[in-house]
Amino acid sequence: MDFNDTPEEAKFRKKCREWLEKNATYKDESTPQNDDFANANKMKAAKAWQKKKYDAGWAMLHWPKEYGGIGASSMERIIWANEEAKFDVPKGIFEIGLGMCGPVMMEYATEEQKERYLPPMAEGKEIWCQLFSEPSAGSDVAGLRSKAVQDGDKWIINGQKVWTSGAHFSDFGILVVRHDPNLEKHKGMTFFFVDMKSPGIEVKPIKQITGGSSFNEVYFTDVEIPDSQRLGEIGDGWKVAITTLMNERLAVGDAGGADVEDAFRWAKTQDNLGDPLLTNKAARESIADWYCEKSGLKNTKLRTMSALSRGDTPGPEASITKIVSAGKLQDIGNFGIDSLDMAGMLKTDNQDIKGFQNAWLGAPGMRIAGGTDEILRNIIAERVLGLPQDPRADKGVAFKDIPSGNS
Amino acid sequence: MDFNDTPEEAKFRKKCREWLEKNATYKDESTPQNDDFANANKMKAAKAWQKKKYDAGWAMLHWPKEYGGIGASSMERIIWANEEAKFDVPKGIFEIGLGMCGPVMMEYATEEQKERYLPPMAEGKEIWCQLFSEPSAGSDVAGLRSKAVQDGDKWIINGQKVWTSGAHFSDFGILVVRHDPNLEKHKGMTFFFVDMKSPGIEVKPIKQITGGSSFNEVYFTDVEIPDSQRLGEIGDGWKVAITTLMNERLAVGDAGGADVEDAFRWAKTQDNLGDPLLTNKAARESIADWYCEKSGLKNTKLRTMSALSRGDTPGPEASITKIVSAGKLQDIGNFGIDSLDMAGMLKTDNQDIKGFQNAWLGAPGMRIAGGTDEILRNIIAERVLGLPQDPRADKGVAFKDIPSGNS
Amino acid sequence: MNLDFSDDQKFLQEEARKFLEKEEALNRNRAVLETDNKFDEDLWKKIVDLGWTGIRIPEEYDGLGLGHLELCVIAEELGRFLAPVPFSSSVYLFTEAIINYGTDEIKEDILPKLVSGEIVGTLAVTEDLHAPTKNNINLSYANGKINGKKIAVPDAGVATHAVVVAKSNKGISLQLVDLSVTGVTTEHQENIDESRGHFSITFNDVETQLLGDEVSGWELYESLINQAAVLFSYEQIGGSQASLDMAINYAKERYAFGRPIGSYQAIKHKLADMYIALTLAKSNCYYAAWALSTDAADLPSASATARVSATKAYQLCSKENIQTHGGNGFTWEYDCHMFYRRSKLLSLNIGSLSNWREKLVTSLEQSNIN
Amino acid sequence: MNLDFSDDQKFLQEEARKFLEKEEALNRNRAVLETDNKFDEDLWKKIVDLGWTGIRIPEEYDGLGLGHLELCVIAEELGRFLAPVPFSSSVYLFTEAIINYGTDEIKEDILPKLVSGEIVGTLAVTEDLHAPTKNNINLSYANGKINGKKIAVPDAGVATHAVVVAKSNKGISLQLVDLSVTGVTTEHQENIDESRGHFSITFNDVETQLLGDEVSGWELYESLINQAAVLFSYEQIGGSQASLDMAINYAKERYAFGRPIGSYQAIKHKLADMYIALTLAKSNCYYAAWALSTDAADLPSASATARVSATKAYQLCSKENIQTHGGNGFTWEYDCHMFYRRSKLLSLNIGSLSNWREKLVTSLEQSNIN
Repeated sequence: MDFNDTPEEAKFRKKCREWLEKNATYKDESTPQNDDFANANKMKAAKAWQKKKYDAGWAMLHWPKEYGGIGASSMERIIWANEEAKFDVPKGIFEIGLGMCGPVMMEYATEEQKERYLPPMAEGKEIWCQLFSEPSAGSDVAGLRSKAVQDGDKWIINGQKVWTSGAHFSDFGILVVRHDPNLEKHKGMTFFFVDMKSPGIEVKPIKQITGGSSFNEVYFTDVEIPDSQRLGEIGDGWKVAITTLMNERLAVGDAGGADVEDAFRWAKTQDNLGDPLLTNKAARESIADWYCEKSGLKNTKLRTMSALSRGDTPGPEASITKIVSAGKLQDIGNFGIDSLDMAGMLKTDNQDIKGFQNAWLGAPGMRIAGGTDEILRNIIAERVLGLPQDPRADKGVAFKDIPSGNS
Repeated sequence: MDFNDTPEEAKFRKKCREWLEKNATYKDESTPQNDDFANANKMKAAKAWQKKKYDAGWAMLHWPKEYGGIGASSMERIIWANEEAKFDVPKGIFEIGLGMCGPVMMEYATEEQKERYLPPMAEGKEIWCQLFSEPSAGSDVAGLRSKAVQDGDKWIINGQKVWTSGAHFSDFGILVVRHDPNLEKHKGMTFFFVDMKSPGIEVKPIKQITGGSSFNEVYFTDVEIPDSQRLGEIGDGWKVAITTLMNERLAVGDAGGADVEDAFRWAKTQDNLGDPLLTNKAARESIADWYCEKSGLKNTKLRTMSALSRGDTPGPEASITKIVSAGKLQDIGNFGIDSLDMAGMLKTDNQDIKGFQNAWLGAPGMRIAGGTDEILRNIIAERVLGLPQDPRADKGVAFKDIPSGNS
Repeated sequence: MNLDFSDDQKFLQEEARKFLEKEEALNRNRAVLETDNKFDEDLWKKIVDLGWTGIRIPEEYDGLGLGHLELCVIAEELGRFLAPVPFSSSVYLFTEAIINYGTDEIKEDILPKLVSGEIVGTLAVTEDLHAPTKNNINLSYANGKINGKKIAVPDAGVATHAVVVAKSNKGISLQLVDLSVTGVTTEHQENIDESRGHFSITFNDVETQLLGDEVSGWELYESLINQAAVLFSYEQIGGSQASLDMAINYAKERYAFGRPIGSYQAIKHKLADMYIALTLAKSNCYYAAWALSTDAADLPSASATARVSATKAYQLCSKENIQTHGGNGFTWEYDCHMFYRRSKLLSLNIGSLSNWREKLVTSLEQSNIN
Repeated sequence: MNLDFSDDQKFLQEEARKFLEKEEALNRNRAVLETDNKFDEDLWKKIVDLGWTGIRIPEEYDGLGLGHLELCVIAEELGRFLAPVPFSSSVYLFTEAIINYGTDEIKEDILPKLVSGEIVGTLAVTEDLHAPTKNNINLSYANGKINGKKIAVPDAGVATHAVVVAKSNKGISLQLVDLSVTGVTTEHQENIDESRGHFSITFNDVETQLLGDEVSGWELYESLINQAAVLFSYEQIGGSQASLDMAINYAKERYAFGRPIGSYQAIKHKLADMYIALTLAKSNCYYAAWALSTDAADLPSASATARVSATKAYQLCSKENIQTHGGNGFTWEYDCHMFYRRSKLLSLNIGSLSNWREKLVTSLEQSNIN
């Protein structure tokens, strides 16, 4: 066991850090990190930063050179990500494109399409989104009903997608739709990529509990997609989609927001009934438990990285991150707000209080987005522990005959 | 709202109390109540007390006069039970007979049988047990496999029952067995009562975690039961059994054992790291929450009694009692043991410590016996909240074709 | 033995429910939340017209002269429908303070106007970002006047009067203030549940009337809060029940993988747990209502028990209702979040869960439960 | 970056597992639990023969001269199989105390005999029914002799030596005692997990050898416990893993209502929660193992983190394993209860969960986590 890089890793890390130090500034760790939900300049800054990375070869390290990468190893990607995370740089806007759409294009697009689409994606010039979920297909993504009808060398799409992050500023999207409801549920879907500026696409933001709108509804009315933009065979839509979803569920990480350090710092200064909150044993026990959870997640990540560093495929441990961190986020938010007693409802300029209130308002969404607590527990039970599947009422019949209530 | 008896109720309560004061002594509430798991004199004392009650007309208040009761109302039963609970009298041994077997006999036995069996049951002269569960039929009682084969005017029983309280000292038992595995699961069962001294019945105690043995395995090898001891029609076994089970699940009450008062008293005197445990905010929060649970259960019972007092059928609230109290019992046991730190493993003469250790050892059983936490939550969800049933893999096929693994 | 409401009280509750349903109180709550109104004036007027503000006010002061139990059933319904009105501030707190501690003169002046709606009251205690205690009240009372600032005062935007906790050189006292006089400045403070506005109030040499005496104000305040906790708890169980009902309905109607999500044990058992928490809380509320209505000796522990369990139930039910709704649950469009917000508001308005747990154990110590 | 054991360490762990499996350690544990033996002598001898008692003992004292990491993998396997041997007392606590605090002379005398099995050690600290602290140690040390009584000493029935926490007029000290000398009385004390006997030891003018100095004994004790906590945590995750594995197997094989109980979400999600708790604990143990093996500055917080999460994981896994087994789970016949008992024993042996939470937060305060 050691936490040192191999000589090669150390060399690579040094290279990353040198470039970053030249081109960005370190984060100020002493102030709580609050994700700003709506920020107009964010996009511009993010695109500029992505371009800068791309020009210097840092944008998509593991991609082949011809699409803008340098063919780096998994470990090198992690080292880069670790180092970049220490700097105050805009992130997040390209995650879906680069993390989910890129890999699908890499696997299923033609050579010309890859040359056309991948470099601008890596460069941050073109932004991509993912169009899977539907109003009646949330946890059960394969329950989707948006229709694709073939018409010569093109397809006509009608239906509605939902929970699409970044749809309003995306240039392209990957899309899975049902081409035949008479086939079995998982066999009647086909996968495409689509120009988000196509006629017939309408994007409406979804307002969340937090007041922000990080997601959209996307309506398709007679939208035309050339057959050349089909990814995979007709009827292979679910096979293509599931790879993407696996990428998503692995990528879904820490819930972010107020954490145990924030609770700890706050408890040191906030008084409760005349005593510092940190002298309250109930508060201390909560802080101890949150610290153990946070630490457990961090060390689980380190074990995963160790596996990667050895060239092994990491285990399924990553699936626990969101369950644990989203629950913790909700509890810490609650803890912070309650420590203010009657004044806990008030919005103030205090960054800590903002952090707790954002945590409390945002955590319910974190417990749902990218797989609900319940779906993730099912995944752990079935895929990791090998327990039998739930009985399925949606197999072996035509999609149109599966019970769906009124929804 | 008031907590006063109606004049009639008050009169009846006075009558109960006067008789009890003459014939028994009050409990000493200042010492923790520990259930002794094995006590040789308990049976003798219990029979004597039951006989005394029977002779005075208190044994089975609500039964018709001809079987030893006085035809009392539900409210009068409750008043009697409340008053009796204040006295130090032996209880528990007749509960299954009087609570489950009696009602079944009352409904399904012939007039002669009732005259023969009910009075000795009420008098405590003959003890009854219940033979439903089997090794492969626990939560799923209807999955039972013990066989009954008709042979002229008698039946031959083979198989094994389990979790039978008091089988070793019982005179009779009620029994449900499968007479035809080719019928559907719930249609192939028939119900009997059986003389526990019949040849071919063997009783083996089951040792529990606690070291005690309140349950038995009961083996049936070619046991003969006259057809006249059948209760209900052939094939009606489940219908008869389910009434009994409902009685059980309503009767399953508080887990008993160490409770919040014990934790509170203990926390007042026990020191932790130099401070009284009761000054520890974490301990205080636990005590507050346990108090709210205990109080909530008590007041729920009072609401149920209010409904009875009005002559209404009580709601399903009773189903929550065991879930809440068993979990609380386990937590309180843990709390008490942990407060002793390294010495918490030691058995001592201290009644409080015994209480905590018994709670910790006994609670796992309480979370299972009479319906697991999981089964009870299902019952609440389906019968109280009206949610749809789980998908059933055991309906619409012959019993013998239902998947059962190796069990 | 009758731990239940009377038929008359149940009828009143039924009528209240029908009224709030017909008035679409839930939609009104959304409207208040989404606009700059800090309450629903129209609904409030109708509530006044129904006489609810005078339930506990004696008939000699134009009230209905009913008891706390009638107030409990109304509170439960207001909680169920998230009615965006200053009922808790004006009725549970302000009105009760006047009834309990006002001189005859004050009662004659104030109570009839509370019935008619001319006066709306609130209670102002918090001064900074901490739980108020005997020791952190600094707003000063001297020569019949108060000076200082209160924050996080619910409903002060609509209130005409307030009971203010103040400190003089003799001790803590409760002061009755007319908020329309010169020297009073009320300012809106943004909060997490804008369906019930919160405000700061600054007092600059403002004349007041003393409630009770200048010494035992803190004890009067505590006693007032102990009573009000029962009513707040009823609002909380009303909200919990509504959240549970929403979750049950959704779980029956929403399908995933070919069957209703309510047929999955993950959802079933979640809802069973919500039901359990709610049942415990409700039963504790019934007992506390009895204790309140009879001024029982164990009111402090009974009200704290109701308060702690109702707060826990509402927090659980409102957050797991969101979870049951999946993606829809955390949209602004669905109503789930309105219950989540209100659960927090009600749990803080008279002090946090952890401080009520503390009150409960303190009352157990005083009464020596075993 | 390598937060994992080396291939050699993994091989050692694999061998340990095979050995304990072949020796049917679990059945041996049952045998000890059901008889008056307080440990399994035969298994202990075999363990000594394998050299495990000398893992951390330098080669100059006949040991294997390996590190703490090798001890961690052995601990995990001993925990998995509930081996009824005094390994934790003798190796994690006593041996480490000698290695860390013994003079060369003491080391020369004691260490080779720990390797050969001639000496078995334990640690005696508790004196009454409270967590031991600097202030409640009363066993006296004066003129090279100790007088007093220790209770709840694990494995003292088989131990030949003990490290005893004593108090002189100078302060707290650690004393090395030969338990075979006159003046030592060892008495069995019944406990909840008789597979690991607990004893009281009375010392009547017993000669001792000082470990360290007469002043800083408590700090030496704390430091010893901080190290041992990592090893205890490994035993705890071994037991957690075994409990989870039992539950998974049972859930796959046991049918109810026509399908395996493991296909019901109530069981699935219970097992997922056990897996989550175990994974967090295991990862914290890995980090703590690294901190222990490198004597890192954050060992106190790292070991407390491992200890708290391993204790929580084992408590959860052992109790929910019983629940998963339904009626069978609370029979004596099934093994579930042996893990439940051991989870409690291990969680108390070096101090309760709540006191380790307290240690963790104290260490965070000292290191100032943000």
